[in-house]
Parts: sequence; structure tokens; C-alpha cells
Amino acid sequence: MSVWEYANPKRFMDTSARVLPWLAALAALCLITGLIWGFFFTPDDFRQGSTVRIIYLHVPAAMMAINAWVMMLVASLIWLIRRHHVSALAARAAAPVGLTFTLIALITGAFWGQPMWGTWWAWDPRLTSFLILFLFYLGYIALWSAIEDSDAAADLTSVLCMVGSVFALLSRYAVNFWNQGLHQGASLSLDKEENVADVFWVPLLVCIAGFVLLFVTLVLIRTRTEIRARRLQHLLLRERMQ
Amino acid sequence: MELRVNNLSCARGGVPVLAGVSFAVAAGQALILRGPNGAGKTTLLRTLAGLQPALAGEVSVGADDVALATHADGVKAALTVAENLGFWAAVHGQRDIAPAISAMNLTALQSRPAGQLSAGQRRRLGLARLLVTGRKVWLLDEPTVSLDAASVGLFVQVITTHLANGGLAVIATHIDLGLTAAQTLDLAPFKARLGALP
Amino acid sequence: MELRVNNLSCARGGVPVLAGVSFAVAAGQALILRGPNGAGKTTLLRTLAGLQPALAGEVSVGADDVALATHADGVKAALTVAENLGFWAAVHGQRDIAPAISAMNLTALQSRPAGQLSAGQRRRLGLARLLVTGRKVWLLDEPTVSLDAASVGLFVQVITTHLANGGLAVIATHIDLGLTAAQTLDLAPFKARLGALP
Amino acid sequence: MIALFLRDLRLAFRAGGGFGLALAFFLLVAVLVPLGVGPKAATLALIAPGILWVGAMLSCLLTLDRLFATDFEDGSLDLLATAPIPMEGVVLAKAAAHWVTTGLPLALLAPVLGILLQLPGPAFGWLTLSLLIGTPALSMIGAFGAALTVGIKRGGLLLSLLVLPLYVPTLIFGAEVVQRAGQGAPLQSPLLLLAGITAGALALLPFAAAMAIRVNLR
Amino acid sequence: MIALFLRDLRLAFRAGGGFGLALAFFLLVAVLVPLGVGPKAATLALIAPGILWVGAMLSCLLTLDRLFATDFEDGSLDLLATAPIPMEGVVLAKAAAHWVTTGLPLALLAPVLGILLQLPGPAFGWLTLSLLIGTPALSMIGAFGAALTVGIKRGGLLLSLLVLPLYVPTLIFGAEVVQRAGQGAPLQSPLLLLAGITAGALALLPFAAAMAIRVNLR
Ligand code: HEM
Ligand SMILES: Nc1ncnc2c1ncn2[C@@H]1O[C@H](COP(=O)(O)OP(=O)(O)OP(=O)(O)O)[C@@H](O)[C@H]1O
Ligand SMILES: Nc1ncnc2c1ncn2[C@@H]1O[C@H](COP(=O)(O)OP(=O)(O)OP(=O)(O)O)[C@@H](O)[C@H]1O
Ligand SMILES: [Mg+2]
Ligand SMILES: [Mg+2]
Repeated sequence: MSVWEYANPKRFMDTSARVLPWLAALAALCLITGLIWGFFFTPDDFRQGSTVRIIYLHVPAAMMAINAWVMMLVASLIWLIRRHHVSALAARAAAPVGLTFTLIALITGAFWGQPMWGTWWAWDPRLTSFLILFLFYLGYIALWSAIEDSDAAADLTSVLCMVGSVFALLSRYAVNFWNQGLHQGASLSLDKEENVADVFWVPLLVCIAGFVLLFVTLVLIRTRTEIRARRLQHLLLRERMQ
Repeated sequence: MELRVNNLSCARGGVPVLAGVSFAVAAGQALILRGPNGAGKTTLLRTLAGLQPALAGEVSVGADDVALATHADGVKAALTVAENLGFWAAVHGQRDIAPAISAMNLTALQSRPAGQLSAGQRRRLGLARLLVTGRKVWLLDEPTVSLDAASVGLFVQVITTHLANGGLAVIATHIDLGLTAAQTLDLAPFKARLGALP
Repeated sequence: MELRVNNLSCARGGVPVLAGVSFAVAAGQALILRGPNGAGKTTLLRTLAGLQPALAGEVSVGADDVALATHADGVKAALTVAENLGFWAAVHGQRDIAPAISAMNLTALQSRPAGQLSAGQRRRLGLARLLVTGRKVWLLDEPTVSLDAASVGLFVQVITTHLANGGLAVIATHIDLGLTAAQTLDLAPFKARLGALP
Repeated sequence: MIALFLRDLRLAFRAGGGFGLALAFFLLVAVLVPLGVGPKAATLALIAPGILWVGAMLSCLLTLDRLFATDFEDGSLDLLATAPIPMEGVVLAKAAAHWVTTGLPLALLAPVLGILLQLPGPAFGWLTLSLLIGTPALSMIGAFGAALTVGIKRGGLLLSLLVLPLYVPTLIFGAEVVQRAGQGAPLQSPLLLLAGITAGALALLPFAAAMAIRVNLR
Repeated sequence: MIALFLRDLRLAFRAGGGFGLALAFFLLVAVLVPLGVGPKAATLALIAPGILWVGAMLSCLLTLDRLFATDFEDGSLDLLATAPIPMEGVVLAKAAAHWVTTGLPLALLAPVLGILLQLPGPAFGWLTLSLLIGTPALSMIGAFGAALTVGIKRGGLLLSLLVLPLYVPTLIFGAEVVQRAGQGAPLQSPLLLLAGITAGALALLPFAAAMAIRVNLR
């Protein structure tokens, strides 16, 4: 059986209905474990004090914000090439979730920045490019909601997503060029010396897993809603045609 | 040149409107589309022109053979009548706009900015544009709207000449044009039935 | 209620178009305006509605008594048919839109966004608006454009009822409506002559 | 009038109505300026009040061209002109709807953008207050400009040209309030002047705008 | 295509076509910013390159919503779609006409505004050059945005929201060139990157824009 079978809305609805409860439970489990562990059972950092605990929300949210966009890009490509409605709707469903994660990363970052850098906001390249990503999400969602015909909206937003991805990458590069920043480099990579200590690292990994699962769960739920909304819209349109 | 439509289905705004439309119009012939408001005449013409994809079925002519004239007639208010026509002629690689101007009785209005035309004069300009496309298949959506009796006469003459020169035309209209070489197709029976949910 | 026009001259875009138009329409009567394209029918109706000042002459009714229906029918694509009508009813202090909806056969389309109507359906909505204004004097510019035969019938019935209730109507049209209680006025003879340069 | 106000609100919130877009534009300006000017916090703090006010003005401006133009194009304005509401009422209702959908949310969002632009702490409250007081004038002056340009197809840019000079006093006093608040200077007089401009605009401009519309309908 | 380009130029120069409005808007932004920010020469010199680039971008943006929308509304776009020119050609011709009527004059006017904003002397030439190189990308990216929003009535603001984030790289490199020129720093790399973005946009975006238009005509 090929993967594309799930592109059939009916199959998708059936399968996702079966998978969803498990996914949701797993996501809740990981998040609760990771967050409680992280917030209550880790020592204070020697430099950052207790503020280090923001990391358990901040880093997973930031990672998922980017991954959500990548997922939208893939789904858009699938829609443009193979024209499976489920993938267009999944892209649509992922956008608000991605936007929320971006916002969480921005807000938790701001709360972290206050004690660490003494300012809520700095025009650091990483922060700046996140803000730009936020704008891309906004534009994408605004375009979806401005166009009534759902196929046309899917086509147009897919094109926007592709072009936007290229420009988002360019912006990232440009922003780096523009300013050298304050923000932490990647510290999760396994081969680096200055990796955070294991005490922080393990709960962080659990949190990240929780966020990934949360994302998948939310996207599935929202995709199901979108599919239903689309069916409903068709029924209404049809009723009107009588 | 022949326009052959085979088992065509079209949709508007995502909803199937027509299904199973088939007809053939030979060179020199005209087809009058009839049907109550909302039957799908505009939808069919736009599909024939290649502006929207058909749900199913085939159309024998490509977008390169057709000239479309709809409610909105692509007239720029800031350009004069002659400039408007000249532009469309240039786009279609034609040169001479004089025949089109005289055929639709626009000579006196030639250098008037199109924004200052009355509804019927503007419509005449929109129809004159057909003549500078050099296309054989004319798709006309309610072409006589706002035209007075004399202009309708002019228009019928233009169509007749076009047909005599081997052209063909599909015309959606609610009134009787008095064209002799015309079949009529009523779209009401082709209303799309409810299919399975997508 | 009577509409009395006395020696009216009107201009369009600064150019005099009509001069010396006089007529009277009593309650219960309709006046059909005729004239070739560009004769000045639209100009006259806009002047009667008080949208543009007359160059000379008098009109016996004020802007508060007339309801105008032009090519552009003031329909918002994003609102549904019922919302569109409801808005105009509220503006005119009326409440009940149900009679208007049923009179123009819009019941089935009631909750459809107006942007998704076909040309004729939209026009029906534009005409239904007249009924919610509660005004006595209707000024109609080519009201039957895009309407199919059945809808023209509906419209004629609406007009007839309006006249029977003591309303009156001035209708510019190129086609024959088959209204019984109607005079006809041809505007061609009133074409403004070139006077002295202003 | 209330029906018109409600209809305009409803249109703004419908799909494609564009509510929220003014906010997004405001955000964009606040992001783009640092990208152009450079990231130094000291520079940004210096220019923040001015940029925020200019940004609010521009976003307000960009929504203005819809104010009468859509109604003009679809014939609604002709019909409103023959309806039993005075044209002044139409102008006021539309300006009010414009303010509720742009000025008000702009004022509420502004503090967040203040963070981005490193606005000095004490100025935040005054920023919101000055925008709340000043934006009604922006909407009303804008309505006047929109009335002047209503007959012109896509007159958006021309509208900007007409309106921006009229915005100058509002801008100067509004930015001055925030500037002084940031420096802890007394700010009563610019605030009063700002309120005066708004009151004056609301009292007088509806008449001018109504007249302009009537002329444009001819 | 040439006929289309010429027609668009002609329309822009006709009464009400809006040529010169973008320039005037640019001028207004350059005037308003000092009014909002305050008149100190040192502050202005600091922010001049950024403000000039942001201003050029905004004025470019404001003219964009006319690009396809007027043609869409009066049916010309339908007719062009059935005409014997590929849609990509239509997009290119229109973007080129847009550039000639906005980007080019903006680049030529910018030095004058540089004086108003106390731009440092050595930067003047580079300002013009960077605008000349960068504005074609602005027009082309804008054409893409306009193609996406062509079906939306008065989609000007949505257009801004879509297009401005795409303008970010151009803005950063463009402003950086001028910034560096003012400080006498080496500016080859931002200039090259700017040219690269323009070249890339011109090569790829016509296809995306043409596709968007075709979808919108359906
Ligand atoms: C609004 C402000 C901020 C934003 C938008 C932001 C954004 C991000 C992003 C995008 C990542 C990368 C996640 C990934 O791809 O792995 C990240 C990671 C991180 N951030 Fe922030 N950040 C902000 C503020 C801060 C502050 C104030 C601190 C603390 C001083 C901080 C500390 C970190 C750390 C430690 C990581 C993990 C680094 C890594 O492993 O990659 N962030 N943040
Ligand atoms: N944008 C749209 N979205 C959804 N449905 C639409 C849209 N436009 C039109 N329709 C519907 O599609 C059907 C066919 O419309 P179409 O415009 O083709 O009719 P028509 O035969 O041209 O009618 P008319 O004689 O009134 O012009 C109608 O029922 C109409 O309500
Ligand atoms: N904006 C304008 N500026 C100058 N002249 C105009 C303008 N609009 C129309 N005209 C001219 O005024 C005259 C009267 O126009 P009007 O629209 O009243 O004619 P009409 O009788 O309604 O014609 P139709 O039957 O074609 O609608 C015409 O000769 C027309 O060319
Ligand atoms: Mg039709
Ligand atoms: Mg007329």
C-alpha cells in the first residue's frame, strides 16, 4: 500500500480518528513529564539562576515554529504536484499552529531576555529572523482567509509558501550579514564541547518530543476540522444550487 | 475550423454547474445559448475560452483561436477609443483598426476618451475589439446589452459578415437577435446533478 | 404625487446633453424613455434623482421621493442577499424585506453571498432593493439588462403593482417591456444644440 | 446611520474585509525601519516615538482608500445620496467605522511595537493615550481626503498626497507627547493641542467631506 | 508585450494615471519622518539611509495594487489571458512599466531627499546606484504579490502584508550599501548581493506570478 492512500480524505479521516487519541495522550504525557521535571526537579543554573527553566518552553517552541513552516512547504509542494486536497488542507491547518509556536518562542524569549540581557527585545539576527518568520505566517494566513474559493486559495498559498521559503532563507542570511548578535548558538548539537549539562538536557529532550507530538496532534485535529468544513461548505453550496 | 464540444462539465466557484454538454458548430455557423438566469451560460463561455479548466470533457479549439467578449469589455477609460482598439490590435498582431471602427459606427467617437462614452457606446467599442483580434471563434456573453435598435442591427451585420468569412460564434443572450444561420442550445437540461462528495 | 418636469436642460461631464425636456407623469403611470445610445437617458435620470444639478428648468419632486436603480446596483459582494436588502431597508427606515425577496424570486438565494450570483440574479437583487425603499418615484436605467424572460415578467409585475399602489416610474430601456399604462418619450429631439461657448 | 456603521463593521470583519491588515502593516513598518536603520538600541530609542506615530499614520492612510471608493464603484454612494440620511451622517458613520477598525486597534497594539523599537519605559502609556486621542482626527481627516478623491480610480496614492500634509499637526503633537513622556518632560500642552485638533476635525470636516462627495457624484 | 508596456506607460502618464504620485509620496515620507523624529542633524544623518530605503519601498508598494487590479476589474486581464502573449510576458511587461514609472524616478529623486535627511556626502552616488540596482527587484516581487491578490477587491493592504516581508533582503542590502558608503566602509559584498537578488527575482518570479494570475482568473 502506498503512502498516497492516506491522501484520500475518507481514509485519512478513518486513520487519523484511530491514531489521534494515542497521539494526544502521548503528547500530554511527554509535556507533563518534561515540564514538571524541568521546572521542579532541575538545579538552578550557576549563571542564569532559575530563569534557565524558560528553556523548556522556549527551545521546543522555537524549533517547532521552523519545522511547521517546513512541513507547510512540503505539503504545498505535494498539493501543487499531486493535487491531494488533504495536503493542501494540512498546510492550511499547520499555519496557525506554527504561528502560535512562533509567538510562544518570541514571548518566552522576551521574558528570558529581560533578566539575561536587560532588555525585552534586541535586534539580534536570530530574534529578527524569527520576527520575519512571524510576518510570513501572518501573510500566509491572511491570504488563505482572504480568498473564498478553496482550491484557488490552496494554489495561491502554495505558491506563496514556496516563494516565501526562498525569501525567508535569504532574509535569514541577510539578517546575519546585518548584525552580529547576542543570542546563544546551537547548543544541542551532539558533537559540541559546550553542550548544556545533562541535567538540563534530558528533560529538554522530553519537552521537545512533547512539542513535536503536540504539533502533530494539533495539525491532525485541525486538518480534520478543515476537511469537515470543506465538506460542509460543499453541502451548503449544493443546497443553494437547487 | 470547427468548434466541437464533447461531454463537457464545468464548475463555478467550486460547484459543478453544467454536465454533459455536447455540441458542434461548423465554420459559418452561430450557436445561440439560452437558459434562465444562473443556468451557466457565462460559466460555459469562460470554460470554452480556456479561462477555467473543465471538470471533464473536451473542447476542440484552443485558447489561441477564440476571442471572448464579456460584460467587462477591457476598455481603459483614460485612453481614447482609437487607442483602446489600437492596443488590442497590436496585442493580436493586427495593424488596421479602421474597418473595426467604421463597422461599429465609432468614427465620430474615435478620439473621445473611453471614460466619456455612454453605456451603449462603450459596448460598441467592446464589440469592435472582436474585429481586431483576427480570431475565428467568437464567444459572446450578452453582447447586445445597452445597445439601441440601430446598434443591434450593426452588430448583427458584423456577425453575419464574420460568419460569411468562415468564422463562427457562440452567443449567450436573452433576446432574439434575428440571426439566420444560427442553431439554438438551451442549457437548462444540462444542469449538473449532485455527485459524490469530493 | 406627480412628477412634472419643465423645460429641463442637463449636462454630462460639463457638456450640455439635453435641453428643453418637459413631461409629466401622474401617480399610477409609467414613462418609458427611449433614444439611441448616447441620447442622454442616463443623464436625465441622474438629474431627476438630484445627483447632478440641472442646467435649467424644474423638477417637481425632491431627492427624498425618488428611488434610483442604475447599472451599478449597490450590491456588496461580501454580504448575503438578505443582508444587502436588510441594509437598504434599514437605511430607508423600513423593516420587512420578505415581500421584496419573494417578489423578485430571491427566496432560494437569500443566504447566498451576493458575489456568487450570476449577472441576472444580481440584477434581480438590485431591483428588489427598490421595494424596500418605500419611495413612490422609481427611476430605472435599463432595468432588464441580463434578465431572462421569466424575470422580466416578474419585474413587469412588480412595476404594475407599484403603479397600482399609486407609485410612478420613469424607465430608460431599449427593449419593449409590454407595460400597459405607459407613455413613451423619445429623447432624440431634445438633443442640446451647441450654444455659445460658456 | 447606525445601519451604515454596522454594515461597514460587518464588511470589515468578513473574509477579505481587511480587518487586521492595518495592524499587520503597522507591525511591518516597525520591523522594517530597524532593518533599514540598523540595530543599535540607542538610535532606535531616539526615533521610536516618531517612527511609531508615522507608522500609525501610514497604516491608517492605507485603509482609507476603501472608505468611499468601494461604495462609489458599486453604486452604493449614489443610492446613499438619495437615501434619507444626510451625507454628513454618512461621512460620520463611515469615519467612525474606520476608526473602530483601525485607529482603536492601532492604539492598543502600539505598546507592543514600542518594545521592538526600544521605546523608553515611561512613554508606553502615553503612546497609547496619544494614539487614542489622535487617531479619530486621522480617520476624520482621512475621510475628507477620501471624499475628495472618490471619483478617481485607485486614487489611493493621490489620497495620500492630499491627506499627509493635513496630518502634520496631529503627527507633530502626537509624537511630541510621546517624546516628552520618554524624557519625563511636561506634556500637557501638546496633549491638549492634540485633543483640540481631534475635536475640531470632528466638528467641521464632515461638512466639507459631504460637500466633496456631492460634487464627485455629479 | 511591447504594446502592453507602452500602453501601461501611457496610462501612467495620462491624467489620473498616477505618475509622479509615488515620487510625491516618497517626498512626504522624507518630510514626515524629521517632523516625527525631531530636527537634530546628527540623528537624521544616522537614520537617513534606512529611512530613504524604507521610503522608496513604501512608495513602490503603494503603486503596486494598481498593477493588475485595474486590468482585472475591467476585464482586460481575461482578454490578455486569451491573447497570443504568454502570461509570463504580460507580467514582465507590466513589472517593467511599473519600474520605469516608479523605481527609476525614485532612484533619480533620492539624492535630493538625501539632502533633506542630512545624508553624508559620499553616500549620494551610492544611494542612487543601490536604488537603481534594487528597485527592479522591488517591482518584480511586487508584481508577484499583486498577482496573488488580484482577485481581491482593494487588496492593497493585504498586498503590503505579503510583499513587505519579501522585501526584507533587498532592504537590508540596499540600506547597508548606503550606510557603508556614508562611513567609507567597503561595500562590494552588499552591492553584489543586491544585484544577485534582483537577477534571481527577474529570472524566477515571472513564472510564479503568471501562475497566480491564471489561478485567479479561474
Ligand atoms: C524574543 C526573543 C527570542 C527569540 C525569538 C528566540 C528564538 C530562538 C530560536 C529561533 C532558537 C532556535 C531553536 C532551534 O532551532 O534550535 C532559540 C534557541 C535558544 N534560545 Fe532563544 N530566542 C529569544 C530569546 C532568547 C533569550 C533571551 C535567551 C537567553 C538568554 C535565549 C536562549 C536560547 C537558548 C539557550 C536556545 C537554545 C540554543 C540551541 O540549542 O539552539 N533565547 N531561540
Ligand atoms: N463566484 C461564484 N461562486 C459560486 N457560484 C457562482 C459564482 N458565480 C456564479 N455562480 C453560480 O453559478 C451558476 C451559473 O452562473 P452563470 O454566471 O454561469 O449563469 P448565467 O447563465 O451566465 O446567468 P445570467 O443569465 O444571469 O448571466 C449560478 O447559479 C450562479 O449563482
Ligand atoms: N463622463 C462623461 N463626460 C463627458 N461626456 C459624457 C460622459 N458620460 C457620457 N457622456 C456623453 O454624454 C452623452 C449622454 O450620455 P448618457 O450616458 O446619458 O446616454 P444614454 O442615453 O444613457 O446612452 P446609452 O443608451 O448608451 O446608455 C453621450 O453622448 C456620452 O457620450
Ligand atoms: Mg451570465
Ligand atoms: Mg445609459
